[in-house]
Amino acid sequence: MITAGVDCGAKNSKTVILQDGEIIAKASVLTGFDQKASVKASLAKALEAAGLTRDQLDRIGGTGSGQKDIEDADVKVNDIKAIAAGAHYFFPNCRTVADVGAEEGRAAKIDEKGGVVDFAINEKCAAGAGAFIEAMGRALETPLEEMGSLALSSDNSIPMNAQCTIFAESEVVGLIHAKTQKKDISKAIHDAMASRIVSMVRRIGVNPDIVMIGGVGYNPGFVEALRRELGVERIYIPDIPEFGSAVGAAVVAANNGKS
Amino acid sequence: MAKYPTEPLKCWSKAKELREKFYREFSEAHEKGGLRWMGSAWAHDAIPQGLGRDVKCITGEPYGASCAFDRPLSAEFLAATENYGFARDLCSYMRNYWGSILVNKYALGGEFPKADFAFSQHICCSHAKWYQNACELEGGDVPLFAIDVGAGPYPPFAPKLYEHRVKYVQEQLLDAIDWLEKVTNRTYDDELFLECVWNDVRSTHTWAKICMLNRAVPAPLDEKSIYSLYVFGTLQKSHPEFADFYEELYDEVTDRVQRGIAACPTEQARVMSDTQPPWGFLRIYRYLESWGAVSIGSLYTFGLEGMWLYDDERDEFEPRPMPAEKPKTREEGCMLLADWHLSKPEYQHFYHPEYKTRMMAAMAKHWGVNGIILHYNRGCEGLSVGIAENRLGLLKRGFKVMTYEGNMGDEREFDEKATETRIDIFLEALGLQKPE
Amino acid sequence: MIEKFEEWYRNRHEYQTDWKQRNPDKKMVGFFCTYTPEEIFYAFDILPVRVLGSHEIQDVTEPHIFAMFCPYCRDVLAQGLKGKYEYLDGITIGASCIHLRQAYFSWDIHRNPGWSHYLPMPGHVQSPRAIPFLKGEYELLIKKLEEWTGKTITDADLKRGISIMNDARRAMKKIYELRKQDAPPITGVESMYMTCAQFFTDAREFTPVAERVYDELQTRKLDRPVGKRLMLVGSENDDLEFIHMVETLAEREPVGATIVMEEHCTTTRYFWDEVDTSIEDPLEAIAERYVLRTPCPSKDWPRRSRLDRILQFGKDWNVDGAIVVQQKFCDPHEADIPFVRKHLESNGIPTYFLEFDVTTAVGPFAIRVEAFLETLEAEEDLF
Amino acid sequence: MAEETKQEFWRWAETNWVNPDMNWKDAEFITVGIDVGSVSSQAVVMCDGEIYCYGNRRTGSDSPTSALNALSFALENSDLTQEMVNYCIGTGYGRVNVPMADRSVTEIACHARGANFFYGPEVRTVLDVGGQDIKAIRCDGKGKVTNFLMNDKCAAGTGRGMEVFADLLGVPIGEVGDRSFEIDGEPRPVSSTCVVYAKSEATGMLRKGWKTNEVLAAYCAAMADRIYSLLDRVGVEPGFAITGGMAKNRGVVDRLMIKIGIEKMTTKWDTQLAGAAGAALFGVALCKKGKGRKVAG
Ligand SMILES: Nc1ncnc2c1ncn2[C@@H]1O[C@H](COP(=O)(O)OP(=O)(O)O)[C@@H](O)[C@H]1O
Ligand SMILES: Nc1ncnc2c1ncn2[C@@H]1O[C@H](COP(=O)(O)OP(=O)(O)O)[C@@H](O)[C@H]1O
Ligand code: SF4
Ligand code: SF4
Ligand code: SF4
Repeated sequence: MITAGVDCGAKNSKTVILQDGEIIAKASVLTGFDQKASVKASLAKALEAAGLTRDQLDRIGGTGSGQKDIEDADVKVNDIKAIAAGAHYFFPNCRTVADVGAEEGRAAKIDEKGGVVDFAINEKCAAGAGAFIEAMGRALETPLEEMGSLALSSDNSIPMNAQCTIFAESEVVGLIHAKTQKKDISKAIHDAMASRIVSMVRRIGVNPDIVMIGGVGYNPGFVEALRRELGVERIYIPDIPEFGSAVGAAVVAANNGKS
Repeated sequence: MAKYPTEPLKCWSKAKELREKFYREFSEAHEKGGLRWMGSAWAHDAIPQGLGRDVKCITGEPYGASCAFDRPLSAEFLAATENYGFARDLCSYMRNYWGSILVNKYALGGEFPKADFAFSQHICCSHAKWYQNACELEGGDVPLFAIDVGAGPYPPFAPKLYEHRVKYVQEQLLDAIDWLEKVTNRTYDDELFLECVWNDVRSTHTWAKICMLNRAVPAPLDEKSIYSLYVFGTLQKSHPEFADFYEELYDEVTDRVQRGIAACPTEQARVMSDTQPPWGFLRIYRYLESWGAVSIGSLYTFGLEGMWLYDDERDEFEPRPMPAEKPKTREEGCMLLADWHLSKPEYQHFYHPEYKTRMMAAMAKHWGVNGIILHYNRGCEGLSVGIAENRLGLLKRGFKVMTYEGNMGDEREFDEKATETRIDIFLEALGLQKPE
Repeated sequence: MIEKFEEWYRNRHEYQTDWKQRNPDKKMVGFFCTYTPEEIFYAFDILPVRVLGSHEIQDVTEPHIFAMFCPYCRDVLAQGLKGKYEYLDGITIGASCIHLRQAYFSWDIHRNPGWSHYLPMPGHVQSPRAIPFLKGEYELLIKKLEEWTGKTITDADLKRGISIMNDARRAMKKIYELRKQDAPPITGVESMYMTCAQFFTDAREFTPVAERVYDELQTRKLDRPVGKRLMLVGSENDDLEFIHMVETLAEREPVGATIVMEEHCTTTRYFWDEVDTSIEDPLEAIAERYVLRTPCPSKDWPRRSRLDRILQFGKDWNVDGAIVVQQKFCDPHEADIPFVRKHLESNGIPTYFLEFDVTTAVGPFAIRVEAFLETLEAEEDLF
Repeated sequence: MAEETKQEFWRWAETNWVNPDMNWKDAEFITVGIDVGSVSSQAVVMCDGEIYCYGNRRTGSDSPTSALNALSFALENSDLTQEMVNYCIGTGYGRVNVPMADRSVTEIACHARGANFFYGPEVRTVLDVGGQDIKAIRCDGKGKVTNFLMNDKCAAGTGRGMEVFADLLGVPIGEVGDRSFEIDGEPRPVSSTCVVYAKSEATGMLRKGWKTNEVLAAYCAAMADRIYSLLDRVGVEPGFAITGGMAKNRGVVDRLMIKIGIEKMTTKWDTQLAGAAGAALFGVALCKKGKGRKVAG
């Protein structure tokens, strides 16, 4: 059984190809203005990497905010189901999963089979997702990739008051003016965002085996802040966090729609 | 995939007429030499009715809801209150109401009909303030009397009904009558009053009985229709025509149950909701039905203007029996009103969310509900107070619960798309299939 | 001596745990709203302590209180959920706004210390029926306390409780009188430390300190410009960071101010009114006090009686302007604020409105306050 | 597939100017106003209350440098030196960090005073839309503030948002206004002016095949709505002037004016300078009261 999972996210369109439960290929391309095209591109890239053709796939599962533009999808997998299945694939013991992407944070409580029990989505204000750290990175004149490690090097905690990305930006500028060390500011930024995600996760309840997926999983500063805020031993993160939803979609497709 | 027979309610058009007549009578009251009063839908409306049959009222909550149906108009009202300096997060019925006064537009056409006096009850932080401010906005010369009913929980949520608690309410009601005579220079008609008290008891009791019928599978009534029917209790419980109408309705729904008539022919799963819906978006209930899920009601639609008693031992939730005999004196009338309404299910959570959780759990059990949908209603702190604890309590009891944020009367705070997504995920979790 | 208040405030948990050690056989009850009859608890020799927030961003209340309830009640609940008050023996609330009730409810469900009591407090305080009703509720409370403590109390005990509270109130009022001076010997921050400290310290330990402070203040001179005399009006507000910001503006900016008076439930609304000891029945006297005190707006109807008291304060303390404070989502005050502002403005007291959250965004607030102060500038130097 | 845009479309022109027919040496009082805003910094130099020269630059990541840059940019083409300045006032978001300032005044007071100078004493309502603030100010005939409101917590509808947006669409910020009118039929405003969500909303619209100009129009309209609701709360008294950078964006301004339904006043000056000009004018008043610095020569 070979299936593909396609996750059309706000920032990246990701595809993974699953053969009998093994990931044999993956690809990620920027989601541009033409969502359909980027989806096709990422699927094509993945197929190429796997050395397969479209018709060798038994089924394609589509998910993500741009789901409707995944024309090849045989199975539509809603975002929550996808993150649940994805987390379950990587960590079968997982009971709570948080997905932090570019513009959305989601969390789901799942059962031993990877089915959704309860879920939360961070609504309204955008200040609780990857884009937040990106914006702050610009204000700090620090590349996104370094933000996290920078934060880790600080053990001061300065509270950030502003909820709004933009005001946070000027608060950051204010902190710079006040000659606050970059690393401390960076930590403040990650802590602030983590506490927002944590509030969301707490809404559905925190289990010890908590998994995080989504590209922000690459950000060690955020992951550490999240761990601290949740007060857990560790947070389980797949080595390819941004593909979590895509994997989930592929898994659901393999089970023909059932998680 | 229709599974059950369905047919429209026979008394639907009559309901419509009654509603329109009610609002019309209010605006025309003066031409007919009558009086107009404004107040909460939860008020003991039998009290002012003792002033005469030509006394007409408008109740703020259903009025606020009618504003919300007309979104552009509502937007105008809300903007007006914000510009006056009121915060955006206040009760959205209240803001629509104040807006109508400020803009001087009656949601049902024409100028806003000024009231001669205001008579309300008070339990959430806003009830009395609502009319205090309305009186001020209507020129400052409109007198207000409000009854505080925050006298504590009703058995079984309190060991017993303490005498000083009922007396507190009863005596305020008696004071209100004297006050009414003073501000209207009318002599109070106790006969008429006692008749109205009985109508109140009759309609609130009958409404509860009607809701009991919705235990049947398939449900004879869906909540979207229930909204248009329960409203009479909020307009004027003590109105003879409304009490009679509920008795008619009871017979018709009984007949539907006997003949197995469904409100939603595709009923596969049953849900119950909580707090007022986002009135401008009732189509979400149709969306539920497209999945084969019917909302059979809520503690809100059942217990706001329906009178029930919750039985702890049997974990049962049943209509409160009518008193053996009618009250004979003003004092008895006020005592009955006070006691009767203190048992209102929608009052109990003001003293602890746990009480509401127990009633909701009983409801979910006896009405055969598969899932519970809680509206985190930013428009009404009164009914949403403690709702997050209700969620936790219901989850703990093993129910499937979904929540969504919105606002009953301020469309800016409801995100329809996001809500539909939540519904999708929830109904899938209930094992339903998304309609093609 | 005056530093004592700040010291208490900053170490409130230490004080309270220490008090427990000093009084091993006595109970401590946390209360959530100023409508709690502390007199009755003192009569039982129980220490009533008001639960306050900590002004830290937190993420533990999300499952219990949803978005549109006031940050203060959230902050208060967070203290409980984070286990900051584990030393309490009981909790209680004299029914106030329904926001704060939620903090109490959730605390009761998830952190019940073993005893809890919800005290219905009449909303119709302008009705003659309120006092008898409240007295009835007090009787129930007393019964419950008697069962809990195994003590029975007499009128003498109640009278003792009354004088304990009245003494504390009188001591604070005397100090408030001094704030009328052209150069107040005490800043708004210091005064707020005092009133906040009184919430949780044993009044019998607090009052002597307050009296000593009063004596010291007779001769105290502060070498700081008074600037504009401001009054705070509105929601609960123990945001010392904000008050500090206002009173230190002058150090950075050409304009400055001193908070000389407040009308909110952290200070005057809470302690200003005393129990009338001329009333025979002490329980009735206590009930009367809580019914007749300056009300929380949600109880202030049909007449809006607060307005005159606010204006009187403004005049007597000779304020140049008032900052009208509202906790985000605070419905009780939101319903009053437009009228409070109108009343003050039409009586020659300019107002500026600020909406508070758990933490103050000091920067954005500073600019507003400064600009407000600039509008109060009499000297036309700039023009 | 769109690559991340390299070019920075939000960059608006940095400008400086010296009044050719004015000689600073004749001046009794030379005053400077420096407005360090969240996005831009301006320095305005006045000789006895008339603008002699100015500089307008983007704010860097620290105020003192930004203030210095703005001032030296202003003095670039003049032989006037800092030493000759009798009074300097700092204003704007970084006002306390203006090294050469003798005192600071809030931008609210300065914009009111500046508007009074730019537009004349009839000004009663001033709207300043800057990088992250929207300020609605009421003032008297002298330009003294009587009442004001600011947006808080949420930066939706501010200049910074417009920058993010221009960048996303690859439209130079200076062209946003005009292009937003090169459409047939006014589109429905976007539902959220949240800087962040506006981005995804715009992306969504482009995906739906909207034309860039239509998206611009929809966003400008939403901004106008947002700004209007704030203005509405202080109430607009005729004698209405707009200061700050957003005044240059007719896509927002013209739509706003339609809602307000009165004429807006006009000026020959760069509206972004209003705050600094107001500050410089306060300096003049202070000098006249003998509060200025004595300087050599
Ligand atoms: N190497 C990295 N270091 C830190 N953060 C990263 C890294 N790579 C991606 N991210 C974060 O992940 C986000 C994109 O995650 P993704 O799950 O792809 O979003 P979406 O699914 O919404 O497109 C970016 O906003 C960025 O913040
Ligand atoms: N030439 C221009 N055309 C259109 N918009 C402009 C122009 N110049 C500046 N802006 C807008 O004005 C904003 C900056 O306004 P400004 O008043 O300088 O902010 P601040 O004073 O807060 O630094 C920019 O974010 C941009 O949106
Ligand atoms: S502008 Fe800021 S506060 Fe407003 S919605 Fe966007 S991110 Fe949130
Ligand atoms: S908030 Fe709710 S309970 Fe209170 S007055 Fe409004 S609608 Fe009624
Ligand atoms: S601030 Fe307002 S809402 Fe909050 S507890 Fe106090 S009165 Fe209630």
